[in-house]
Amino acid sequence: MKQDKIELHIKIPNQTKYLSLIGKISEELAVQLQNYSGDRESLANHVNVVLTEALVNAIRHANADNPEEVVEVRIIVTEDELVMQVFDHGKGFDMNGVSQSLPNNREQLEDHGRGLFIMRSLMDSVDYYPVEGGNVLEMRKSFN
Amino acid sequence: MKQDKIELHIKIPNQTKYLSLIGKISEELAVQLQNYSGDRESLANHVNVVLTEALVNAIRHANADNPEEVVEVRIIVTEDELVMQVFDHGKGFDMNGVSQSLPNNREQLEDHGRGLFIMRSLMDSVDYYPVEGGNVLEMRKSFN
Amino acid sequence: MNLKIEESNQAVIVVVKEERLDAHNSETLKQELSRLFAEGKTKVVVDLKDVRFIDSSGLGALVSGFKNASARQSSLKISSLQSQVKSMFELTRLHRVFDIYTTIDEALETF
Amino acid sequence: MNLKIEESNQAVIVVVKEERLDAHNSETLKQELSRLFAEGKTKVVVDLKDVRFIDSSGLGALVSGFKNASARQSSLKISSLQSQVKSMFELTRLHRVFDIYTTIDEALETF
Ligand SMILES: Nc1ncnc2c1ncn2[C@@H]1O[C@H](COP(=O)(O)OP(=O)(O)O)[C@@H](O)[C@H]1O
Ligand SMILES: Nc1ncnc2c1ncn2[C@@H]1O[C@H](COP(=O)(O)OP(=O)(O)O)[C@@H](O)[C@H]1O
Repeated sequence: MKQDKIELHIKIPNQTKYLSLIGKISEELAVQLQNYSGDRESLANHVNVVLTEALVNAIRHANADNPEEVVEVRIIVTEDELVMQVFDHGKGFDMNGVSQSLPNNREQLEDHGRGLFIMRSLMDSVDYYPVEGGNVLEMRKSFN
Repeated sequence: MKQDKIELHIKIPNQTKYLSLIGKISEELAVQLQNYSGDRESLANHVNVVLTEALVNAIRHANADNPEEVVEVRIIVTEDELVMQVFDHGKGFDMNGVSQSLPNNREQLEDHGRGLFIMRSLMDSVDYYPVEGGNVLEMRKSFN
Repeated sequence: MNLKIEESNQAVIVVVKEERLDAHNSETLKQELSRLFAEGKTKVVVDLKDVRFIDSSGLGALVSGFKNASARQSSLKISSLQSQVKSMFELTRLHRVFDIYTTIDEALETF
Repeated sequence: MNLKIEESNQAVIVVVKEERLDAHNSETLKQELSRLFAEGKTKVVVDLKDVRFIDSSGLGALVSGFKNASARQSSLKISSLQSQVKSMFELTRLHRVFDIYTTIDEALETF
């Protein structure tokens, strides 16, 4: 038998006002994941958070807040995992060069720099690689 | 300036258990439609209803309830209209041959045959035409 | 599908405990209604208080129950429509076919 | 962004009337906090009762307010975290940085 699979692809203008739409759509998907063994409400929140973080980075860092740019999100749900991809049209960056730790030191408590930490903490894997016309940030979460 | 546009494309297994997912996603999209001058809550419900009707026809009539088939939905939102397309892989049918009236006669009150009536009533236009590999049912609703 | 079935005097109350009554779950309601009338029940109320969304298949299950009832000199009444469900009855003119009440109790009083 | 600002004795209460505190609206909160401390307010409570969702930018706006307060010998307290918001504070260890209270009143009592 073929595996059940859901594929969602959405393109939005490069504007933060669309964050909540993507967040809510991803939550609807997550609460339906019957194969996920953990708490589906938390998973829904986590998916909403990590997609928001990835989208904001694409909108602000990669696409330089240009409102006429487009951001693309792809979500694939199979029987054993959830894959989320966010495409940007920027020059890319070296994700491994970004510190894995939190910017919470007493001397230098920073008001930014927690996005990748959050994505890495809540997902099983986070990758960033070039594709035609830009780059993709890819996050995976297994259901087992 | 380029027009703001949202494009959503989703593929689901040919199973009615995914109706509510598509319905909810379409409602999330509809409540965000800032250019719609009417009541957005009703529009959200209407979009949910007509997509459900179109999907059920694709799942049952066109794809003959085969759970391994795939149904595709595309939703495009521009500044002045909402376009929804449901793709099936069936042999197609003559939509103009389907009665425009309700099957509510006292002698023959039918328990089916209201789907196209509902789609035609709630949307500005409903078309059905062949595309490569199948057919598409296309519904449009203008925001003015 | 989640249905709560209660007996009250001579009547049977079928409460649909679902947010959606659509092509995915309406077949169960249709069969349950058919079973009740076949068993000889003559007074049935279907309560839709929890239903926020109905499609043509959901309406069809109710029409099927209504036809079943009529064929057996029995009656099917409907109660507690939320506004979006009510507009689907109106759109399809089925509000003229069914006896629709605001609450279960109002429906019961009219038998 | 929807903020409700109240004064109570010497303190200012900033109630965030949004379901989401994210990169789309957190800049307004950041600027409002900055304005309050620049005006000389020394006791500020940010209440998040209505906030169901927070991202790193929302947390960042609060960190910015906290730094602003510390630099001026003032203080910023936070109240009424919903569970998913609370877990974001914990994940980013910011629950050790901020003074967090269950209600606005509890936060006020500690000034
Ligand atoms: N898509 C991207 N394109 C370019 N640079 C990026 C991208 N995503 C992240 N970065 C870089 O990585 C840094 C860390 O990102 P993050 O942890 O999300 O924190 P923040 O965005 O708050 O600075 C950013 O400041 C930015 O320099
Ligand atoms: N995608 C489709 N492929 C083939 N036949 C279809 C399709 N959609 C509708 N039909 C035909 O049109 C008829 C009327 O459809 P509809 O008004 O939705 O009512 P119902 O589906 O309840 O019969 C169906 O019974 C079916 O024969």
